[in-house]
Amino acid sequence: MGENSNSVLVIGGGIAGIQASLDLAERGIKVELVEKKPCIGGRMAQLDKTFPTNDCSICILAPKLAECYRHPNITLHTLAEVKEITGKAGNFKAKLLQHARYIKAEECINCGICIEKCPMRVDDEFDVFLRKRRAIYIYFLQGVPSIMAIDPEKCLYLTKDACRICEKVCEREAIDFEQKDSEVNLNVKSIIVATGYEPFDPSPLVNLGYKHLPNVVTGLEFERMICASGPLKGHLIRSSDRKEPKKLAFINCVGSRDMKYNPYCSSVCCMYTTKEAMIAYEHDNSIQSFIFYIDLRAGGKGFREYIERGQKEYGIKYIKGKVAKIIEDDDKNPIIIYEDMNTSKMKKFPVDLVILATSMIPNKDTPELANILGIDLDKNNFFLSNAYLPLDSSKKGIYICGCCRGPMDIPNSVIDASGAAAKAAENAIREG
Amino acid sequence: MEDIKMGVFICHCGTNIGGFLDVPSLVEYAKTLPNVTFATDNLYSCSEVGLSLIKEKIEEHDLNRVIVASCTPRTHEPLFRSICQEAGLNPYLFEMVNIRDQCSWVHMKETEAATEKAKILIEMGVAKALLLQPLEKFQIDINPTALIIGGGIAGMTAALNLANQEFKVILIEKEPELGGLLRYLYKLYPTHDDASKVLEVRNLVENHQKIKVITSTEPVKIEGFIGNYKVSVKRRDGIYDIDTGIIIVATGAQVLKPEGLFGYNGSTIITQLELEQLLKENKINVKNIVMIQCVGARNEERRYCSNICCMTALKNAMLIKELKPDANISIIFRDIQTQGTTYEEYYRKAREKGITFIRYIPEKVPIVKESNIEVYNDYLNQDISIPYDMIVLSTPLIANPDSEDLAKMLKVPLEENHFFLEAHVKLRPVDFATDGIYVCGSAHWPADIPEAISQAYAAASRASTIISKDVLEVEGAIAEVDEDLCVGCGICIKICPYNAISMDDNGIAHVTEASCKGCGLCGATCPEKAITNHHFTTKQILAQILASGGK
Amino acid sequence: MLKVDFEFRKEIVKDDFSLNYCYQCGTCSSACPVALVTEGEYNPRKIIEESLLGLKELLIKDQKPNVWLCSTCQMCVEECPQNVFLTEIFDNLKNKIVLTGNYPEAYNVQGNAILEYGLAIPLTTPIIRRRQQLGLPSVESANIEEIGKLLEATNFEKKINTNGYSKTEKGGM
Amino acid sequence: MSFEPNILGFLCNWCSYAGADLAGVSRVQYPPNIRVIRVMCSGRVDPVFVIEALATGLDGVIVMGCHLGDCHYIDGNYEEKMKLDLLSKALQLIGLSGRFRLEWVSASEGVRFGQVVSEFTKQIKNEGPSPFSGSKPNQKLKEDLEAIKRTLSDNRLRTLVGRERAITEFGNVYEEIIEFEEYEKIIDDALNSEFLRNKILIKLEKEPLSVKNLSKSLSIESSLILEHIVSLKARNLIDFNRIDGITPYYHALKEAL
Repeated sequence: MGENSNSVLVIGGGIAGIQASLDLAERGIKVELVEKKPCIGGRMAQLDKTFPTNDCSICILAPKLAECYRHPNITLHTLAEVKEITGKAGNFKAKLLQHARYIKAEECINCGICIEKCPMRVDDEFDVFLRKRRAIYIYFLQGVPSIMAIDPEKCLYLTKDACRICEKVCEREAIDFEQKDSEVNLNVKSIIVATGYEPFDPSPLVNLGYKHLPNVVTGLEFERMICASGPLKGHLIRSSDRKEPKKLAFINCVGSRDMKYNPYCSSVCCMYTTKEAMIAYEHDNSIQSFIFYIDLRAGGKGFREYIERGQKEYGIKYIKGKVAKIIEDDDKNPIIIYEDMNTSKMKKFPVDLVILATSMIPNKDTPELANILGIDLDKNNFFLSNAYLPLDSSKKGIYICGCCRGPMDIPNSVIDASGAAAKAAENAIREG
Repeated sequence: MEDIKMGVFICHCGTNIGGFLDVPSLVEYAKTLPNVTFATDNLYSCSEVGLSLIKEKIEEHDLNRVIVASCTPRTHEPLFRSICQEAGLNPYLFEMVNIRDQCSWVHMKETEAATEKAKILIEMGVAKALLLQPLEKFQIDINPTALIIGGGIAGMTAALNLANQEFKVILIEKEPELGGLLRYLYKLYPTHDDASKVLEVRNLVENHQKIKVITSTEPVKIEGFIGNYKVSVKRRDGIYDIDTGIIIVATGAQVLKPEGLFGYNGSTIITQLELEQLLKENKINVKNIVMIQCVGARNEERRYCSNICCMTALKNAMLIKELKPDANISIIFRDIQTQGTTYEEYYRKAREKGITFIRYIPEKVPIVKESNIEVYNDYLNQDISIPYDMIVLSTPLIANPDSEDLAKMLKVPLEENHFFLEAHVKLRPVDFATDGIYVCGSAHWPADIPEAISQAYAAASRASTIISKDVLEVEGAIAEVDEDLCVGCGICIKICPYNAISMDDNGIAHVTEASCKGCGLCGATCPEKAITNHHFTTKQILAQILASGGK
Repeated sequence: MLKVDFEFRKEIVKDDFSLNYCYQCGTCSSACPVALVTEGEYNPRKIIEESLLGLKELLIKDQKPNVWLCSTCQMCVEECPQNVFLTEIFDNLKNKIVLTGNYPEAYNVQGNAILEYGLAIPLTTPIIRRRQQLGLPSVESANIEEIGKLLEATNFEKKINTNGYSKTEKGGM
Repeated sequence: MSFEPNILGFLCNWCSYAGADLAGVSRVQYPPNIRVIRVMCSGRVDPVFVIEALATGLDGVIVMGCHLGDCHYIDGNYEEKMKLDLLSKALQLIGLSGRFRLEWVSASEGVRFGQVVSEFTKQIKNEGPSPFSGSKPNQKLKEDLEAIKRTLSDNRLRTLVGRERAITEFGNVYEEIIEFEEYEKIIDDALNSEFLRNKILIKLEKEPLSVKNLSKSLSIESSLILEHIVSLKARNLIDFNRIDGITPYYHALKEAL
């Protein structure tokens, strides 16, 4: 690598990082796209559909993944992390840690024979632990690059010096246990940070029963449950008795707008619970959904109309009020205790499945990355941005976009990403 | 007709195909098909060895059609096409047959039937390949100029970014000066900076060498296509033409004047925008102030939420509190829209300042009496009465009335509330389906200053992907109108999602190559069957159909 | 029709500022055990909303909902996402009510017990016997004199009704 | 031997073909009766393609595209739906609608792709072999199918269906929006009359016939036949052939197929 006359480092291969990279690449600027996971795609790849159009998420994302992979101006660094940044705007030096994939990328054809034979079963992170994958795996079926990776923490050979079955069965001899973690050094003019978010773990809110009550799940878990390529193959059943739930309750603001957890609003939950309720109804018209909310936030284009449609066409009931307590009956049906504000009476409301709309929180390693980049965080640990220069970080030449600077939906992440690309291009040209 | 020599390469894909299909028999079968002069199998067609074999055989046998039967064209067609090109063959003379994802992998237990199916798939490929034609990618010259319509904060931000990227920018504004709605604001949320401070960007724009600002000017006619638009603008002294590569629409929106609503009178019952003026002039001298949200929004006539009025009300309420700490301010609202980190914190701060929030429901809207407002309080299920000296109505941003004309000129759509409709709500939020035209700010949807700024940068980025190129290469597999058959009914023009078809002076439809994406919609719909969709021609598809029946 | 009274709200806020933060999400009522058993007749959220609007008549005169039903279990405070100290606010409201004299009779009984024994619940013979049966240590009686001084300093005796609560009648069993 | 139908599928590149790929990667197993033609958008599938496929003796045809709203080309699949709804109606007239289906399959629905193909294969097995395959194709039905093909090739219906969305959603040149139901009725009427005209035309291409002959062989009232004869003559598609006694005979002006 070494010589980069005019390039930009993009950190994070979710939709924001992808959009920023594609814009820059089309603009004629070389891009070094760094992604921690084995494939690009990010959170959007985990979603079943997207509001307010109910577009199938992977359907609209996949062409972008392929474009990113093929673009001559984009170099993908998957399974890589930024470890050190020195220099200043116009002349940054980046040191990446390239984790070994243990796969010869040019040989692997994603045929999956190795997966079949691998004896190690591991919780699948992409499917939010709802199913097992193997120690050799493709991060997700439509993932890009569409090649395997070996999980060094789980692989029998790499941990216990046994097995090597994958090596024997691979017809392409694509397994390479000799690969080592390595260092990649890059010179770049500007940096775009697009590291996204992670979902809040609602376990501390014990009264809501997450992890204690089997039929209380999170929004992201529900996305995977209902997704046709997810662990249930799109057949919505609940884990306690494998029955099809007919009555769903969605609890908004779980961990959000809450001074004890995350004081901010996560921006997307009112909309995505509506979407999830709609998809559930589309799967099974006998499903009825109830959405508990504090304020129904639907300010985006077509959002209000979307909620109206949810009410009229999908029979979704919106109930004003936050839920503090969920218990269950003998059949493990969750019972929601809430105040019906129309009558001020307390209700015990049994449902079949509860979906918690958990907050978006900054990635765990955001503070570390902020340190490496030398940029500031806000009080919630998102990257700090300025109201009237929303894409600028606290350091010249480094731009932030998407959910790493605060919760936002996909269109806003895309807008941010393109915007950050414009800023990075401006910087690259002016400092060049 | 040219002498067709076809080469067929059948991939084992290791055992992925070879393990389930009888590949040698497929090769033998291929050899029996018309014009196949060469057929072979390949362990891995996509490997270096496989690819050089294809190249070698093209040269050796002088092949002018190539078929690879292997995996999916969605991932591998570009690779094989580029190999054909390297061997001197037009890449459109390549055809791919998917016998893995479509055959071996999905019929793993039926080797015989699957092999028979693979034969038919190959035969269909051959049938199509016989009719393939070389196509050329079109090259369009790009005028590296950006025209921005609208000189508010969005238009100015986009102009400045593009100019700083060293593109030539022309910024036209209907009003005599730049600044848009920002000119009428007092302080901005969430920082309470003076609007005039943010407006300082005006100087940078006006003095930038690369930016030409033309005020008191409106477009009257727009022609052309990506890279080559011609925009006629009207000024006081006549009509001028502007040549530009791209167009950014940043025409903003208007604040609804609530005539006839809640006793609006412009003195004691005013709008938030009018309140900004009073604040600017420090003319607030009343104690009880009530703000009503969603005035003229979220109703039958205007179903949408205007997104920015809650924050505006919170801001103005807090500013009043700063000036007059003993003022009693109530905000009658439906849902407080303060998404995200900063805005939610801002809402909490407003509560901290002692502002009273009262929720109402649309079935029972507040009633304005002489000195008090009566409203049904949803939280207590009771009517309550709030005294007032002044009422401030939060009205939505509404689309500019001239959006419709502009949309017609640009041939881009508006949504039901007359805001501009982007190409794709999720992934192309600032693009139009028509290439080379972009939108940002409140022309697209009510946006506050930070949002308008982000969008402006985004539009600038999208625009720069075009005007940074000298020439734009466009796909060869596009539509073409047979002028002899076209009767000028105009149906194709209406249904083309990309406005790629237009009527020429003779009443004949004409495809703008630069805009066509090759979806084929026009060809399947044309009543006269006057449109050829290259690479997916009717003849080619009929040949595939015929071959698919098997023998 | 109920009138919003900004001045009364300010009075309540002066006692406890956290009232301002409430955004009426209903978490408190959802968490409240008393709300559940009284089927919403007692409703902490409504008391807060009435406080925010300064609805003195409902809060002080009608006492709807009845603030005295709060069991001070603190579940609402525990769950409140905006850190509103509901029970503090309720205590302050109770104090305001007491000044009007319009409070439940039971508090007179308790108040007088405190005056007399320094305990809200006097040590009756059955309690003492039960403690002995369970092997619990005996309870030391409070220092009446010191308590008396405190109560005097806070004007306690004037705030509650002591008429008809003779010291000899009730105590000393 | 059991009947193994030949089924043709048109798949759009972006959703359904991707869904089929996913079925492959996931090793979803389905019957090998389907052969696929990839098109960029389901909107490329001219209804005539489906008819041609049935006419060649294929037992079933399925068109798959992105779910409504998901189209890679904005709304190509809406336009396609209009066209294929008309096709379904047309096929219903001759009892062949069971051999055709339109489905929306997304890129994440690999399993569903397999299910749809399996179901459709089963459906076609129930339908039995194509009336146009084998040694004795059904000639009468073939004529009817030819009439359907001409009906959907002719510009009258293509024009109507091509304008359907424009007129029902955005208004006609006078900016009046015609209700969808009303427009559908216009299309239905056009379909029925064009189908009958084409049937008459095909008969007359073979031999000169009188109104009475036509009425008998098509089992349709002679007054209706006469109406169409007049209009076909006005359009210069047929002419007097001879007068037999007092009965006029007509023949087609174009060559028979």
